[in-house]
Amino acid sequence: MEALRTKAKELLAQGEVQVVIGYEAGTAGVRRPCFVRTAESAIRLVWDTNCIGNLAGYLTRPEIKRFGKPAIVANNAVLRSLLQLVAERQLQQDAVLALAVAQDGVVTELPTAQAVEDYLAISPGGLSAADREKMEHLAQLSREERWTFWQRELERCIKCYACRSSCPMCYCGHCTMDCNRPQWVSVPSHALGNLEYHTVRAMHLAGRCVQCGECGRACPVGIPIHLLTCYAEESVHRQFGQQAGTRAKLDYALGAFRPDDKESFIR
Amino acid sequence: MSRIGVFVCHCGENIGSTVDCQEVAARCKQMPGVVHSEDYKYMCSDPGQSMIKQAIEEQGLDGVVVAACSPRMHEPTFRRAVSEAGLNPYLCEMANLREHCSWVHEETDSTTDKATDLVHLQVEKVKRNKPLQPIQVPITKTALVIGGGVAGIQAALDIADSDRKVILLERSPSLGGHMAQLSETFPTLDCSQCILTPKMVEAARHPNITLMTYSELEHLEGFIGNFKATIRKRARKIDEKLCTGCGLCLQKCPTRKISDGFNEGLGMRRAIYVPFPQAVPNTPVIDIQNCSHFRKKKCDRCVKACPTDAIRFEQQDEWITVDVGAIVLATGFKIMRSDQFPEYGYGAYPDIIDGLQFERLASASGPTQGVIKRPSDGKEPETIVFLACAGSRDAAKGVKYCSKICCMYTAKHAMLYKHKAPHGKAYVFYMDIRAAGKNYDEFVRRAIEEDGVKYIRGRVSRIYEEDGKLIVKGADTLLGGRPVEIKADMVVLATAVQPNDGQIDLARKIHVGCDEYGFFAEAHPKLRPVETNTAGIYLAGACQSPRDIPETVAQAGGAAAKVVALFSRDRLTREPLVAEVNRRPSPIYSDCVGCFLCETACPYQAIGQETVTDRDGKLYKTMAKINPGLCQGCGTCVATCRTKAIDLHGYSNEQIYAEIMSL
Amino acid sequence: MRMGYYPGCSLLGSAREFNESVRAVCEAIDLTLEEVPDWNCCGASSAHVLNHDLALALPARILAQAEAAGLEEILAPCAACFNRLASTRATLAADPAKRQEIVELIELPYSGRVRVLNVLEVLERYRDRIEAKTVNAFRYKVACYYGCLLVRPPDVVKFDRPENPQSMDRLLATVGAKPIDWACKTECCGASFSVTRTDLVAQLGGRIVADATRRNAAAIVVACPMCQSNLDMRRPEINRQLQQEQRIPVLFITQALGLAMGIEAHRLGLQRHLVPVELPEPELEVVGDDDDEDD
Amino acid sequence: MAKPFEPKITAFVCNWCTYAGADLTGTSRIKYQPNIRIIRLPCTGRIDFMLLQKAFARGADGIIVSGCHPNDCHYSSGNYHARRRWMVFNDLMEFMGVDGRRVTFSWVSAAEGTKWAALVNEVTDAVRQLGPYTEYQRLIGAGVA
Repeated sequence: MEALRTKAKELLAQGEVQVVIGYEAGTAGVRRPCFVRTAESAIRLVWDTNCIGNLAGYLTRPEIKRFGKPAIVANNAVLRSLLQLVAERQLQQDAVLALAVAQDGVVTELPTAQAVEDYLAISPGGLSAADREKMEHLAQLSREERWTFWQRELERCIKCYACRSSCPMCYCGHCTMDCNRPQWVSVPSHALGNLEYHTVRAMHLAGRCVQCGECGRACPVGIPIHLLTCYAEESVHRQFGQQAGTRAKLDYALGAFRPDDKESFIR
Repeated sequence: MSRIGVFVCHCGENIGSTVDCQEVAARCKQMPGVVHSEDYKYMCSDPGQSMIKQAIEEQGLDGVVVAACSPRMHEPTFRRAVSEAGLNPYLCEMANLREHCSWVHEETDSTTDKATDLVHLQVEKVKRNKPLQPIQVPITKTALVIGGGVAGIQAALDIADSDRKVILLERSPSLGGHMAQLSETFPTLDCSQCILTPKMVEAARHPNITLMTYSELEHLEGFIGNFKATIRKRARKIDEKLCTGCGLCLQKCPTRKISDGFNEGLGMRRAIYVPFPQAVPNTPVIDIQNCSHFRKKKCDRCVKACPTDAIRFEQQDEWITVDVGAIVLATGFKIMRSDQFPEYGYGAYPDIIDGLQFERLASASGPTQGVIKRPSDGKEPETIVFLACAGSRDAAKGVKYCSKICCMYTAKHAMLYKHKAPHGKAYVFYMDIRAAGKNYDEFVRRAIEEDGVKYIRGRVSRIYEEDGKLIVKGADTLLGGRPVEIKADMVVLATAVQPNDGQIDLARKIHVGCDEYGFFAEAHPKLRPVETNTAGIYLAGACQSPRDIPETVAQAGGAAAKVVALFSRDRLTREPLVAEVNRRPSPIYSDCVGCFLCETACPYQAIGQETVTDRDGKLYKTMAKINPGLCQGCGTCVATCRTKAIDLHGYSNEQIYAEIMSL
Repeated sequence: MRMGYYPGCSLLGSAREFNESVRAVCEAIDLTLEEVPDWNCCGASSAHVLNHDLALALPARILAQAEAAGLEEILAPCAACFNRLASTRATLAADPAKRQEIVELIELPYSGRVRVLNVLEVLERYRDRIEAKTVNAFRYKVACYYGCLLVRPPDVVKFDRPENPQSMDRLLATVGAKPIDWACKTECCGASFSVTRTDLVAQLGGRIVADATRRNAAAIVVACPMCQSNLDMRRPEINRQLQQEQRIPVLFITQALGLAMGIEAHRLGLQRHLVPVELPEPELEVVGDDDDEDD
Repeated sequence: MAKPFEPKITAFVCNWCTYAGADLTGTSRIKYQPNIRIIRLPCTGRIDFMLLQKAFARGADGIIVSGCHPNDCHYSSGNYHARRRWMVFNDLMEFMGVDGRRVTFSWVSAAEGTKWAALVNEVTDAVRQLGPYTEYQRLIGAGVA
């Protein structure tokens, strides 16, 4: 933690970055995002094992961009989101200084996308064991059981869109949900509207989701919706090989094709 | 409130027999937005069309639905009728009551219900149609012909004769291509130089043709009518304007032992050379790999010999960018090197040669002045065996397709050999003789009957050397597959015709498709053989598939006609059914967030970038922009776009949504 | 490295030296051969004359046994066995109904997982080890004789080029030999007519031996016991046919490689040959030969 | 007695191949069941997965999505992109419990009139057997479509 603070103080003092996005101690041990803009307030930065939130979402917000060049305290998920955002041209290569903090607290400065790629190559990361176990359980169920499972879960959705705003890949100014001519997705948070919204979001994240699980954590009513986007991403990985958040060069599976893609259900 | 007219057609009794047209027309009157609805026996007839026009004028309709046959049949007819009545043609839609309803269902209520639903679907769609104007695209009236063989020369001359500018691009130092290497040409045995050289000179001298030899296309961008081509003009190390082509430098050059590509490795040339005596342009080229001035920095014999001081050692390659409106691909072919299958001994034994090398031996300007001699010891061969289908029509050996010209040039080779050495024995191993052109079969019969060439129907399994003779082991299938062994002095392999070197890279540079063998893919094998799927790029000659000279010249004329037709109009009009990225007022400028996931989805590379900068030039936003000239309206980008920023005219999101909701 | 091994009847009978040399060479390149348990005759050239199902069942049973023993690949040095096993595997893979029939016949599970390799394929795979172990280079001009079963039918056997195979030439060049280009690389030696029509074998074999001798090859190298016996055992008939004493020896590829790797002649079974294996002084080294050395 | 259940089938087809194939079914007068309603699109590449959602939301019991065979696409790669989209959407529907048996993806060329008729009949019979898609339609009752 100390190394992080000294690094942040040094960067802010030299003016290399104008803001350091990191975690600070919230109430009852919770870690919440904080935006350190002066060398003195770098003391607020903390780092421990439950700094797991994905801060990359803030990088595309205009309010944060206005501060100037940011440095970001980056766990694995943040680094993967960084690469995917660079690939989708939402971030310039050198617009962000990533401070990768490994489990043991060692801070490594990663100024360029290539550096991030190499760093990630040694410690890729992915779904947590608990989520993996849930996915396995769902896969065992029959179709009808999965339908009832998701209907009972999505019933609780109140369309607060917390999942959308917490997801770093949901940076679209005008989302499909905001379309009303035509009204692609029914607006009210009833069963149909919820099913359509979450199906659309999963499909829009297929091949782009870095599986950080932030949307699941952000959901106020505790629906495991991160399983949907993670499943869509794994479907793309299994069938086409691409993996979101591994390369800074765009390799969007649904934007490309191979003449010999194998499938067995088209007649 | 929209004012839509519905016109239900009986199509004689094709529709009327199973669909109650009056009922459908009556039901349509109740649909919201429909102000006029009637049915008629033949809507596509003159009275039918005038009914529509009359209704448009009288009722002030702003949308028309014709419920009749398939739109693939009469959509243009009804859209023209509608536009003659002053309504934008893209506000007229057709409901397919014939192929998709009356012809395929029994005469029941559900069929009439289905017919009503189909009309209702189009009514909902028409309400969301927008008036569209055809896209106007300017055209640069200059053509670029890539390839200086007979195909390229013919295409260039035909286009230039229609008073259009042409740039004729050729990779090697001279025009002529493979035809210049031939001795005589079938079926008339007239010498290829005599019929080609005049055309080469005419192309070089034509006021409308700019000749660029020893140059290659580096990069191409743009679209039909508005291509921008970057051409790399390789340095000849000689100033073309000063050089008179006297040839003194050629005699003085000390480096003599370089294998001559034009003579297919049978002759030698010098470091400074002209490919063949009748080369056009007649300016020599310095081969910097072998010229000792460039290798050891000491020899300037040619500089001293040159009367007009035209040698420029320090000359560098130039990159020239030209604007062109259309491109004709005439890059020709190459003969397959057959060392891939050692069983024929090509490469192991010097006296086993391929078709082009035999042409050089038979050619008067060739290394042996037209006398057929064995490359190994220069003796005149008494027995020559010709192998047809050496690599063609056999997936294991080389390629699956038939190379079309080998049967004819093999018969010609055998005939030329018998004319030059009447006592010599010529054998031809063949599978089937394909001589389908004009006077072709008579030519082959002449070779067999008058010149005594012995044709053996069977394939050769292996050739090996024994006591100085080449033993050709084959089978004669007409005599019950009896094994045949011929002791030959020389063997000529008619190997496969393949796309020229670098053709696949060129295809990638200009985004033209290739087939599995690397030949350019034509737009439609039967109906559009000289066009490609990329608008504005045309094909001529063997680059599209193996082809002989008569067909090549005919196809070159065809490609030229397409270019001249394109250039006959000032502006190019295209169906306005193209995609468009929406625009919003500032500060958003567009729903597009510039992720460009759609860019790779477009098969026509029609999606480019548009940037918005604030007053002092700082980049504010980058957005996608679709080039209406290139977009063909497939809509893949529309479905790929997450923010629904792109929409397709004619099949917009609103229209499709309305259709679904009308069911 | 562990690999299945199917010697077949001839390698335990008339071609014992082929078996000994294969085992010796494999031991030298530390490739352990594990014989297929309770293997049976592969039906060679006689089975498919009698009954088609028998011709499939015999090899299928061998493959099934190999499968049961958990082997992935089996080496079948004899060209006839290799051909039978390979074509059976291909036929059963293409025709599930027939496979079911055969499985019922042999009463053993058969999935077709086990791959069949001939001796050249295996040796080619370990060429670098053979090169490393070469002690006295096999400096002779050799005529590589492939016969017809090793490379045909091409789409089933899928090994080398059927008309002009090069794999044995490459192997021998690795140990310093100079393979010559000659007429009868893949000509038939008369195969199983050896007993019924010995005159045919004398004629066909004679052509092969004569051509190799005329191009002054020091030895004919083969990879099939049938060819070896026709060119070696039937040499008296060949000599009578050619009215000339032909002394050119007929070696197995594994014997030639064995000699190059310094394995003594006795362990390679050279003493079992009918035409005595007397290789002349390796003349390539002494005189500056006109055709250049293979690097 | 209530009318026997007749499934409502919606079809999204590409203009150059399957629509033309359906035309050929018509010109060859091959009969098939009238439950289907065809929506024409320029290419399968244009078919957004949300169209299928809206079709179900509009009470369709079965959906057919069909276009040109791979390598036949008039726009050269529209169907390839569509295939990848369907592969992922098919997977996701299965994961979310949407009844995949009611959605049929196929390639029908402009020359396969008989295949189109057979496909429509087969799908209509299959969906008739599955009965109305009450699971999904119950949601419509709950929400304003």
